[in-house]
Amino acid sequence: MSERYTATEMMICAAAREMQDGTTAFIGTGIPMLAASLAQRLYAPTLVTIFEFGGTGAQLAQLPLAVGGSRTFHRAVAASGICDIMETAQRGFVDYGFLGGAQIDPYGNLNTTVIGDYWPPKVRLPGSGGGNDVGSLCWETIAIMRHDRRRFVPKVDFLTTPGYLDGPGGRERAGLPPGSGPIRVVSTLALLGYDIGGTYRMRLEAVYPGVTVEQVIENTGFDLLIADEVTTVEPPTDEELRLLREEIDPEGLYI
Amino acid sequence: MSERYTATEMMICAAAREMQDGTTAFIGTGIPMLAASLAQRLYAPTLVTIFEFGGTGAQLAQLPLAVGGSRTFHRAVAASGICDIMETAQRGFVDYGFLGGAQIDPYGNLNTTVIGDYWPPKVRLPGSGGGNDVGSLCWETIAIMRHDRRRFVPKVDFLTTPGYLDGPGGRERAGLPPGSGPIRVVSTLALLGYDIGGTYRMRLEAVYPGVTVEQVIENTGFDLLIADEVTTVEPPTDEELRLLREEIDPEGLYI
Amino acid sequence: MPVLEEGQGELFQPPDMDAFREWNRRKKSRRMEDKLMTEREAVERFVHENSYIGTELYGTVRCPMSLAREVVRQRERIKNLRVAGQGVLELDLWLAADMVRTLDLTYIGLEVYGISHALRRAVESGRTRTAEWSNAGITWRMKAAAMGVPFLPTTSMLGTDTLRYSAAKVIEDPFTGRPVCLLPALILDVGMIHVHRADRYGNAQIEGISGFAFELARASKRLIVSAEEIVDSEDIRRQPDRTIIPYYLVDAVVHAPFGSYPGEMPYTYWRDEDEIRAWVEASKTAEGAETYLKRTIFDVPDHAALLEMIGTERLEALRALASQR
Amino acid sequence: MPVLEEGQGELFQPPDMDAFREWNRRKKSRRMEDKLMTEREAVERFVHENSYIGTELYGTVRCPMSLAREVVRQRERIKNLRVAGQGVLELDLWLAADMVRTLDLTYIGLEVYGISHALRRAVESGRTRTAEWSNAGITWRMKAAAMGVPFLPTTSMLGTDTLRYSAAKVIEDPFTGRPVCLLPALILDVGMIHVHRADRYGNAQIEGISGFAFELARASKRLIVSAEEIVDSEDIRRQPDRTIIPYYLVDAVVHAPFGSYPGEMPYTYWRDEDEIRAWVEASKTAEGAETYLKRTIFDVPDHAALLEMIGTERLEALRALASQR
Repeated sequence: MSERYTATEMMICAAAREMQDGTTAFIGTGIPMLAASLAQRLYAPTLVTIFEFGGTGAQLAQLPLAVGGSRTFHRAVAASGICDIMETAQRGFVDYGFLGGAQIDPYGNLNTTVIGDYWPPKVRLPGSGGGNDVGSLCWETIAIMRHDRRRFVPKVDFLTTPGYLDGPGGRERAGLPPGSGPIRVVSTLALLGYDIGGTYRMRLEAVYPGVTVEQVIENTGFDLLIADEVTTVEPPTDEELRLLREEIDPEGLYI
Repeated sequence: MSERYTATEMMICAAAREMQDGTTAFIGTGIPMLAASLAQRLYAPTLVTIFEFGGTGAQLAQLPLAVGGSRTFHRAVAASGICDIMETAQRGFVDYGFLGGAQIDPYGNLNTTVIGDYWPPKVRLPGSGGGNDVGSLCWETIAIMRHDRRRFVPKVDFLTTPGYLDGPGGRERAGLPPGSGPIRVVSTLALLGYDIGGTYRMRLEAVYPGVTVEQVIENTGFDLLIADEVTTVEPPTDEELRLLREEIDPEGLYI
Repeated sequence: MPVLEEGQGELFQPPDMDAFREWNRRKKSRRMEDKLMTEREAVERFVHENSYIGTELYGTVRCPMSLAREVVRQRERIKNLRVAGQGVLELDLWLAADMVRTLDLTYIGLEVYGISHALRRAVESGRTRTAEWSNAGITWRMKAAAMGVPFLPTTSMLGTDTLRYSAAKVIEDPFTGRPVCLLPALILDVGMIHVHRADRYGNAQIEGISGFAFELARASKRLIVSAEEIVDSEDIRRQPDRTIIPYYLVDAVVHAPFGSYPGEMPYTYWRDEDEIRAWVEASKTAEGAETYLKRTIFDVPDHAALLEMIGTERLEALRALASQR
Repeated sequence: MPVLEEGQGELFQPPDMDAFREWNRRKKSRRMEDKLMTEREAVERFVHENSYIGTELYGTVRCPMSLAREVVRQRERIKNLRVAGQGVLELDLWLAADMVRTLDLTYIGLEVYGISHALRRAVESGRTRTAEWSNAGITWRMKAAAMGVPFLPTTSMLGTDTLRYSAAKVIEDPFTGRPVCLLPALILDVGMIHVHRADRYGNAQIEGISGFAFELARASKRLIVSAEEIVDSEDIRRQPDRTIIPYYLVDAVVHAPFGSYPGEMPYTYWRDEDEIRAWVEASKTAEGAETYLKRTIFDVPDHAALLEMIGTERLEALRALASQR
C-alpha cells in the first residue's frame, strides 16, 4: 500500500463511499463515525445518522467520542432514547448499520463476545452491545474488519450478531426480518459482498490498490467466493485525506 | 332526603371522604373529579390525582371538563401520556380508581358497553374507555352509582370492567393482579362494601340520612349482604356544600 | 403454553409487522422534503375509501379537528372508513356523517354531556360494526406497532366480555405460568395528530401531556400532522429533546391555527363551550346532525373560512382563556 | 404455540411482577417527602450485599459517577453485587474493585480506548459470572418491568448464541405464526440515575437524549437520583412535560454537581480526557487499578473532596467546553 495513506484511512474512505444519500444509518463508535462524517461532507449530505442512545439527524460538527455523547445529538432533529431508536430499527426505518467484530464467518456472522469457550472464556470481549440489534433489525449491514486469518474464520467461536446464520433461509427460519442481512465487508485489504439469493457466502468484489486477490485469499480463513470481475478500489483522494486529517479527526484519535 | 342538599351532593361528599391522604387516585370525568377536588381541600391535601392521558399530581384549581384537558395537568409534577399512566397502574402504583356504569352486579362487575345483546345492541353505551384498565390494574376501586333495580342487577348484560368476576378466586384465576379489586360502592342511597375474603358479594354498610335499609334492598336487583351494624352516613357539612357549590362547581355542571 | 382464550371480535387490521417494515422501507422517504399542504390536499392524498384511520388526542383536547372536518367534507369520495376509536367530537362527526363501517371501540361519548347519540344511531342500526377494547388496550396495540413487535402483553382486559369481544388472545406466560393477555399490534393506514409546532418537514413538538401522539405517529403508515405554528427547522434543532415526531414519520404538514377548535389547545386557547353544546344539541337527531354538518362543514370551503365564520372576537376570547404554565 | 427455544443463561433476577406490584404498593410512599441526602447515606441505606443494581446512561455520558464511586468506597460492606450491564467507567470501577459476582452483560468496554481490562480479569478468572444480552434486549427487559408486564417480544437476538446464553425464550407468535423472542422483565433492586435538575422530593428532568432513564427509573425497586442542580418544585411544576422521573419513584436525591465527572454532562460540562486516559492506563493491571481506586476513592472522603482535588480551574475549563444547544 502506498505511503500516502494508511490502511485505516483507505478503509474509512471505502466505508464512506458505501453510504448513500437520503438514507438512514445506524452509527457506532469509531470508524463508522469517521466514515459518516466524511460521507456527509462529500457523498451523502442528507445521510441521516442514528445513534443508539437517542440522537437522530445530528449535524456531526465534531467527532463523537461516545455513542451517547452530546455530539451525537448536536442540532439533531430529535433527541430521544435507546428504546425509540431500537424500535425505529425494529419497525424497518433504518437502512444501514455498521458493525465490527473480533471474528467474522463466511455468512457474515460476527463474534464480539468471547474467544474460546463461553465459560470460562480465554478472552472476554466487550459483548454484543447494540451489535446484535443492528444485525437483527437494520435492513442492511456493513462490517468493518481488520483482514487476517484469525478474524476471517470458518466458524465464529461465539455467534454474537447474526449474518445469514447457517446460510440460505437461515434468518427467516430464525424469525429475523425477511429481506434483511449483511451486504458488505469493508476490510483492511478489500471490499467483499455476499452471494445474496444463492449460497449467501462471502464474495470478494474489489481489492485495494496494491493488494492482490491472492493476498486476500491467503488472509482469509475460509473459502471465499470470487467475483467474476474483481475490481480495484480507487485510493483515497487528496480531499478525502485532507478532510479526515484536518477536519474530522484532527487529534488523531482513530487515524 | 333533606332539601338542604341533593342526592348527588351527598354522593360526592361520601366519595370524597373515602379518599385517603398520601395515596394515588385514578380520576375519571365527572363525580370523581368533584370528589377529588373536595377531598384535596378538606380531607386529603396530599392526594395525588392521576389522569388517564398523562397528568400526575396536578393542583386542581379548576374543575377539569375532560380527562385530557389542561386542568388535569395544571402545575402537575409530571405531564406524560396514557401509556405511562396505565403502565404506572399496571406496575402497582395506583391505589384507588373510581368507576361508574350502567349496571353493576353482586361481585362489582360493571357494564358500560351495551344494554341487551352485544349484536345488535338495544342500547349502545360508550364502551370501556379506561374503565376496564382501572378495574384491572388499580389496587382498589370505588364505584359511583345511581341506585335502582335496573342498575343493581344479578348479572350484567355485558361484563365491561372486572369486579370479582364469578366470585372467590375469580380475579386470580383470570390472571388479574392478586390482592386487587372493588372495595366500595358509593350510590345515591348508601355506602356498600364487599365480603372480601368470604363470598366477595356486595354488602350494605351504611345508609344516607333519611334512607332505610329496606329502601336500599328494594332498589337493589339482587340479594344484598347486610352488615351486622348498618350505620348512617353523616350528611354533607356546610363547609362541604359551600366548597362544592362556590369553589368547585360554581357553574353547576354536575351539581 | 397453549392459547387459553381467544377473543371473538373481528381483527379489522392484521398485525403484519413484516409488511409494515417493508412499507416503512419503501414508502417513507428519509429526505427532509417540504410537506406543507392544505387540509384538503392532505386528506385527498392520503385518506381513501376503506382506509383504517385514527386521531389523537381526544375530541375536546388537542385534536386535529380541522382535519376531522375535512374528512367529512370529502364524504362523497371517502366511504366506509375503518376507525380506531376513543373519541368525542371527532368520531362523533364521522359517525353522524355515516362514514364509519367498522370501529375498534374503546370509548365514544360526549364527556360531561353524556352518551353519544351518533354512536347509538350508527351501532344500534347495525350500520357500524364494532370490536371492543379498553383505552390502554388500544393504545398498547398502537405501541406494539410503534415498537415493531406483533403484540404486547398486559394484565388488563382479562376475565371480561371486553376481552371476549376483542381480538386479543390469552396465553400462559412462559416465565411465570400466569395467564396474560396478548394485544395484537395495530397498524393504522392514516394517523392524524395536532401539535403546537412543526417545521415544514414534519418535525413536531407538543406542550403538556403527550396523550398517545408518540405511539400513534409510529403506528401509522401515513401520518398527517397539523400544527398551530409552522416554525423554522432551527427552532426544532435547538431543542431536539422536545421532538415527539421526527420528520420521516410524516407525510403531510398542515398549518392549522385553532386546529383543535372547538376543543382546547393547552397553553394556547380554551374550548368553545357554546359550540360544543351546539353539537350536543344538534346531534340528538340524525336530521339535526346533518344540518349542523351542512352549516359548519359542507357549506364552508375550508378551515380558514370556518374561523372567519366564528369570528376573530370569539377566537381571541378563547385565546385569553388559555391555560397557564 | 410451544416454547421453541430457551436460552441457557442464568436468570439472575426473576420477572415476578406480582411481587413488584406488591413492593410498589407497600414500600413506595406517595407523599412528597424530603429525600435530599449525601451519596454516602443514599448508598448506605439502599445498596446492600447481593443487591441487583444498575446505572444509566453510560460511563462517559451523564452517568451517576459520584454514586458509582461511593459504591466502591463502601466495598467492605457491599460485596457480591449483581449488575445489569452496559457500561464504561462505572462498571469498570466495580469490576476492578472485584465487587461484581454476576453480570447481565451487554457491552463493557472503554469505547475509543478499546476493550476493558477489568472485565477480562473478572470474567476470565471465573470470579464474575455472566449472561448475555443485546443493548436493546436488556433495555427492553427494563421496559417490560416499567410497563408492569412479565416480558416483551422482539425480533432481535433470534438465531444467535447471544440468545442461547441469555435467559430469553422463543415462542411462535400466536397472531402471525412466526418465531419471536420473549425477554423476561428485569426488576432492579437499586437503580441510579444522574440528571440535570431535580427537586428535593425527586421529580427529575433531563436535557438532551434520555438514554434509558425512563425505563430504568420505573424498573427499580429503589431509585437514587443524583442531580447537577436541586431546584424548587415550582420550577418542575412550571414545565411538568419535562419530568422524566416523578418523585414517587425516587428514594434518595443527591446533590452532585459534576456528578458525571470524568464523563460529560450535555450542555453543562465536557469530559475530562486526561482523567479518562489515566483510568485506561491504570486499569491495565490489577495493581494499577487498585492504586487508582485508592487515590481517587478510598483516600478521598466524598465527592466534594474529589472535586477539590481536581481543582476549580480544571473543572471550570470543562464547563467552558460544554456542548451548546
